[in-house]
Amino acid sequence: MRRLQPKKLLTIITSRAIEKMIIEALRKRGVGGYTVVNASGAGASGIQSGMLDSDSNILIYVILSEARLITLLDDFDDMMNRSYRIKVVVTDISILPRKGAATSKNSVA
Amino acid sequence: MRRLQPKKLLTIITSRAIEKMIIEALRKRGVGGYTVVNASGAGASGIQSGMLDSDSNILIYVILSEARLITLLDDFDDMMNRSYRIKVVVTDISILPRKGAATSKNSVA
Amino acid sequence: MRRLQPKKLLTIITSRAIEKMIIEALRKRGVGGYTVVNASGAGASGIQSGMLDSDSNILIYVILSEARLITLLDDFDDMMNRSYRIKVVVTDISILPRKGAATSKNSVA
Amino acid sequence: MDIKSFATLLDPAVLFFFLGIFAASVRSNLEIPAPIAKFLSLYLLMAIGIKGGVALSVSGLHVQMLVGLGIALFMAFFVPLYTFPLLRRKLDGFNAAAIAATYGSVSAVTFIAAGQFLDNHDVEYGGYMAVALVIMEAPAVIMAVALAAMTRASLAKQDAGAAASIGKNSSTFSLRNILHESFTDGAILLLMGSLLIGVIVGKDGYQVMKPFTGDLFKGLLAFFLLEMGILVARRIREMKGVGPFLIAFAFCIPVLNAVIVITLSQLAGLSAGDTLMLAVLAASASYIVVPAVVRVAIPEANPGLYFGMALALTFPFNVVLGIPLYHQLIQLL
Amino acid sequence: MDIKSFATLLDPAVLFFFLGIFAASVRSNLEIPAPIAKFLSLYLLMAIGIKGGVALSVSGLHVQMLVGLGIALFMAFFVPLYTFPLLRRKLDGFNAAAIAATYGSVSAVTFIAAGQFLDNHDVEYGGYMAVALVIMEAPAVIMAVALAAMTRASLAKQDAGAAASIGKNSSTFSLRNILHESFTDGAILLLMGSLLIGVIVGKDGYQVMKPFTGDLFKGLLAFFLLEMGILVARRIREMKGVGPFLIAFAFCIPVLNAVIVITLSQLAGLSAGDTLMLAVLAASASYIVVPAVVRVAIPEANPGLYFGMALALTFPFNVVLGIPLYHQLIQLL
Amino acid sequence: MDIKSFATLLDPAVLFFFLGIFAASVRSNLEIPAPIAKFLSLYLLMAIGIKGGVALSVSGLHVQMLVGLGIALFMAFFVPLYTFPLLRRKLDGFNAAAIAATYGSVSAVTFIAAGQFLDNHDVEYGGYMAVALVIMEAPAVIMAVALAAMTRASLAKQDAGAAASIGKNSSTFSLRNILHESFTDGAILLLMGSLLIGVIVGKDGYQVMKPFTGDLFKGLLAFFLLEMGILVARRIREMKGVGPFLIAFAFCIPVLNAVIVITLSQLAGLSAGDTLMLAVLAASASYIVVPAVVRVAIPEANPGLYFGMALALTFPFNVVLGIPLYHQLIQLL
Ligand SMILES: Nc1ncnc2c1ncn2[C@@H]1O[C@H](COP(=O)(O)O)[C@@H](O)[C@H]1O
Ligand SMILES: Nc1ncnc2c1ncn2[C@@H]1O[C@H](COP(=O)(O)O)[C@@H](O)[C@H]1O
Ligand SMILES: Nc1ncnc2c1ncn2[C@@H]1O[C@H](COP(=O)(O)O)[C@@H](O)[C@H]1O
Ligand code: NA
Ligand code: NA
Ligand code: NA
Repeated sequence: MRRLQPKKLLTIITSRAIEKMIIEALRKRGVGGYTVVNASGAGASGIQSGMLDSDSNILIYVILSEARLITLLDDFDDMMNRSYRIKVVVTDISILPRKGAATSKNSVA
Repeated sequence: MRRLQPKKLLTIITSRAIEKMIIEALRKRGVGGYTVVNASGAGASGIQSGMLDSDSNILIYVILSEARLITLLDDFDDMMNRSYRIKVVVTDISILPRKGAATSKNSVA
Repeated sequence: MRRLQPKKLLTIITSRAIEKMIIEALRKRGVGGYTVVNASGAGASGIQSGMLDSDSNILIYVILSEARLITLLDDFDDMMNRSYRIKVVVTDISILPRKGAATSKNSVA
Repeated sequence: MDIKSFATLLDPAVLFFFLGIFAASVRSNLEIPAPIAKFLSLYLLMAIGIKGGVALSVSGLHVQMLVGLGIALFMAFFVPLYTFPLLRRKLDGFNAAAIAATYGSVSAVTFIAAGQFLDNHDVEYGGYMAVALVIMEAPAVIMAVALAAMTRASLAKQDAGAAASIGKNSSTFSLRNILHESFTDGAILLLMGSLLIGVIVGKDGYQVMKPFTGDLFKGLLAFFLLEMGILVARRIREMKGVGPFLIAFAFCIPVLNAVIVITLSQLAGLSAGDTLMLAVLAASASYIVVPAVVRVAIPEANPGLYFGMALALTFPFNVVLGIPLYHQLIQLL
Repeated sequence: MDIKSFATLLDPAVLFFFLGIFAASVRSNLEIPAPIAKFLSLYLLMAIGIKGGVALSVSGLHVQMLVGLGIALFMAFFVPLYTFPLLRRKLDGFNAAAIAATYGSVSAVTFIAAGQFLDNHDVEYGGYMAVALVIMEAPAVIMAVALAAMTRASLAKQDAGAAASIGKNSSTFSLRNILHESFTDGAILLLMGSLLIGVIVGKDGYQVMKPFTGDLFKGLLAFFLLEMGILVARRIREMKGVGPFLIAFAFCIPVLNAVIVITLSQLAGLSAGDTLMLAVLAASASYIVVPAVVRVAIPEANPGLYFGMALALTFPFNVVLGIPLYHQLIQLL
Repeated sequence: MDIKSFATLLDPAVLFFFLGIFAASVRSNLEIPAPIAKFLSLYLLMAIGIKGGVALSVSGLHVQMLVGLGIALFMAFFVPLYTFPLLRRKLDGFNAAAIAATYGSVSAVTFIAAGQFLDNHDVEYGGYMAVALVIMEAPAVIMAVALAAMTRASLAKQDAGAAASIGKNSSTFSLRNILHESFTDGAILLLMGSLLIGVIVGKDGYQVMKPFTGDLFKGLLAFFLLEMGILVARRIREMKGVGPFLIAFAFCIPVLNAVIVITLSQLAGLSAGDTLMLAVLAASASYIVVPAVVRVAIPEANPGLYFGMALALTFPFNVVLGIPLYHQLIQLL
């Protein structure tokens, strides 16, 4: 069996209105792969019911290498400094690499 | 760059009918921030297609400190003892702290 | 309080068209519990807007033991060898075990 | 049984129900998006509520109505009362209480199917039937929760060690809580609200709503029944732990309930239309409102049982066979 | 104030708005699925756009129209200009700018409620009102963003250390960006596009769309207002940081804006219907388009304030009290 | 080409398609919620299915119908057969097979656009066209899967090492599997089912469905085409790996297919309406059903190619230029 590869999962929780901005930030760093899920929620700025476009949250998931993560964190740090309301979460994960991709020593088996 | 802060991610998977109860439990412990996603699924109690209100699942995500997590786990433990069908998942995560928030020694860079 | 139990979270990101195949693969290995979330996204094969059935992504979450995970990874490895476009992500998690379930030594408290 | 009764099965909406069953049987990936299915179920409630309210505003109050509602209320209390001990022979108290609640309560979609059946047969029924639908929802739940609390208490006596947490539980779900959960349930509230709005706006005010709540009714119902067919067939395939006893229960109790209602209604001199609607209400089992409330109020019960039986067995039975059967029975009496 | 004005509250759509408020007040779980709510808001924009466009294609251009649009444009610039300094007395520049943008801009649903009110009273209004709705959206946002940029610049002077990142920010959101965000906002674009399509297809081409955009209008509006009622009541409960000053602002500024418009319109000799529509536009505050744009353009402002006030206070005020009140005022003058 | 043919572009539904293209071109955030888009595509299938079925129940079976269906079936087999070797010159066997399947199969929305075009021109076409739509779906997929299996086998010969896993693969996707996937695909099943239901209920039974499936058709189609416009424009922007050869393919093959059908149909003496519908079916490429099946059956192929070409190039080409062009050709012959 192919070995698992250690990666990072970047999860951004934010308002739907900010989505375009985040995707743009990813693109600028050459990240073209991401997954988006609609969400509702609550936080410091009140309830986000998800009913209106001005009132909806999203979760953006990006699987990436640690090196790429670091450059992206700079961008999100900058956005947060400029008061954008985003939650930036990083999780350690492993992935099953694509056929032909280099394998790491880290394995589940 | 701001340093990453270690946190816990509490994920609750349950039926839509139980949502109000969970949010109430969070509120009682002073947790006002959470994110909710609609889901379908299957488990011991059969398929949850998501089509009817009686037949839908949700995922509730809460980012919190370990200290707060422990008190909440007590509540969910109690709910599970009373036979509520909830899945309670804890994941180690790091977050990019808000402007001015205390930083930890743990850093990705 | 009940102690937390270490488990694995298997997350599959793929196209809606592949969902049936994945669920079938889970069933064959005796896994009857899973949670599915609708998603959109982008990747090597372009934008998946979520608007058409041919154009939608899903996230499938499975909480399982490491032993079961290993057998499943074999199946997904095989699918990836046969060129199926799936992202297979593994995360270390802990869960609050059900009433009466065996507890591990690993505890959050 | 004459053939005309079953001609109802050629109603386009019912045909789409069969299409849904067929689709899920051949494991098709046909599926209505979940938010649409939920919207359709709200739409149907709004439509029958407002239609019932307008009918009430025209008919006003009358004695037949009180009699009809009396029978409805009686059944809502009586059904859980007689089914609980029956179910206790095979099941623990929690599952018995949950199933009793499900069958004591009602299914709005079955009610709608009966209404369409009567429309197809040009038989009229009172607008107050929507009121019967509302008042039959809660009593069964309340009784079942009381029965479950008794079960919890008797278990606590047996097992003093668990008493603490159980005491906490029963205190958490007081009667007040249950009443609140039942009456503020979205489906009930929308139905009651639409009924009231129908009464307020009356026949004239209704005209502007009619293209939506009236003209589209059959088409949207067809879509909803398509999805219901899919759900039913999928559930049947996955049914676990529902043995012969519960299967027999799911098919016989509806008929028994209908027979009781038909007998009472005929004695009380209700019209054929009203009798059928009441019989169908009593025969139907709740798979939307009650299961959602019971998940919170009787968490010990297995939704696979009470939800599965109501949705996968009793609902299609009533829609396909029950309604024409009860109609025949009324004709015979 | 005579009673007939308030009879509008018996419009079924408005009654469903009250039902929504009631449902959320008793903490019911009643909820329209989110994608349906979003679809309904797109539907309403499409419907009023196409209807307005068809009306325009019939009426053609005329002088009254230019006068009316002139008043609309004036208010869109004037409202943020006079409310900003008012708000600055209690709030920082960012929140003041954001709230000024919200109140300078408009709410399509409030506009629709006014249109229904006039329909109920058999008062006509010009198709060009949909154009007024479009042109009042952007100016307030542009001004508010300029005001926020000034605030940013003056903060930067105070705190030279932060200058770098702030410089970056203001450069990121140039006027060009804001104009782009405002005019390409989905709601605006759909409204403008539908308006144009209405003009192109005209009265005849509209016939095929009418069963959808015309006949269903009231029913779908009722559903949407049901959800709006739920959102309003929930927000009121959760309102944080909105003190007496802002509450007074949320109720008084609409009336003030309406009074200004009514005065100007009467001087200009506009019809009663056009005057009411313009007054309601000026009185309304945006809770869909502007908050979405402001989140990007003035991230420092708290959505809890500008969104909360527009949605939970000013919107229900206008729908329930404001519209009949402004109508009375017009009658008196 | 006369102007009247292109007047179809002033159909409100087509105008909303352009609006969608415009919105995505200026990077607007306009978007129909995904579950609504999926519902609309189910609605359209249900509506054309039931309409076609009712038409069939009136017209009954006749010879022209068999001829028309014969041509449809021939094209469904012939198109993948002649396009595959063409595509192989530039592409590997998997992508060639997938694209051949896409173009051999059909697009229901293009079919609907052609129906609207004929309605606008008061030209009639047979109800059996919905049957043609159904029977043209599967053959191309089956052939393509066979071609892909051959490619897999020949690769396995070259690379004996990979034989094991490849053997497993081809065994997993037997013809039986593909047939099952194709015929149980939700879209096909809903279309076939609705067709059958239309035949069963006939003209009278249809009346109750008409306000939904008939009267709303244009309005809901407009909404769906708005979203399609957005999808098309976004895809065009993101198109990767589609070079001049494939672009030429996406525009020329539809015309060629249409010309073949028109020639055959004229020889067979089919009516102008039937001829256009068949030509459009042959010219259209599937972007909903086939891509979903091909993802499972030919995973080696890149959806960016087969899905992108069908959606972003061939679909808008047919809707905007193709349909009026084919209509002109028919008139000329
Ligand atoms: N790096 C990534 N991080 C998160 N999700 C991804 C990533 N790459 C691809 N995806 C998801 O996987 C789907 C298929 O990817 P692909 O096969 O690369 O086109 C995309 O539509 C995304 O939803
Ligand atoms: N502690 C938390 N855990 C999970 N999600 C959160 C948390 N706090 C905020 N959120 C999400 O982030 C969104 C914006 O939060 P805020 O900026 O605090 O209003 C909320 O609507 C939630 O969806
Ligand atoms: N092993 C699992 N992994 C992920 N989700 C699960 C698992 N088991 C159950 N679930 C989710 O939890 C819900 C309730 O499960 P249950 O109480 O076992 O019926 C299911 O409908 C799934 O959404
Ligand atoms: Na019952
Ligand atoms: Na305003
Ligand atoms: Na074709």
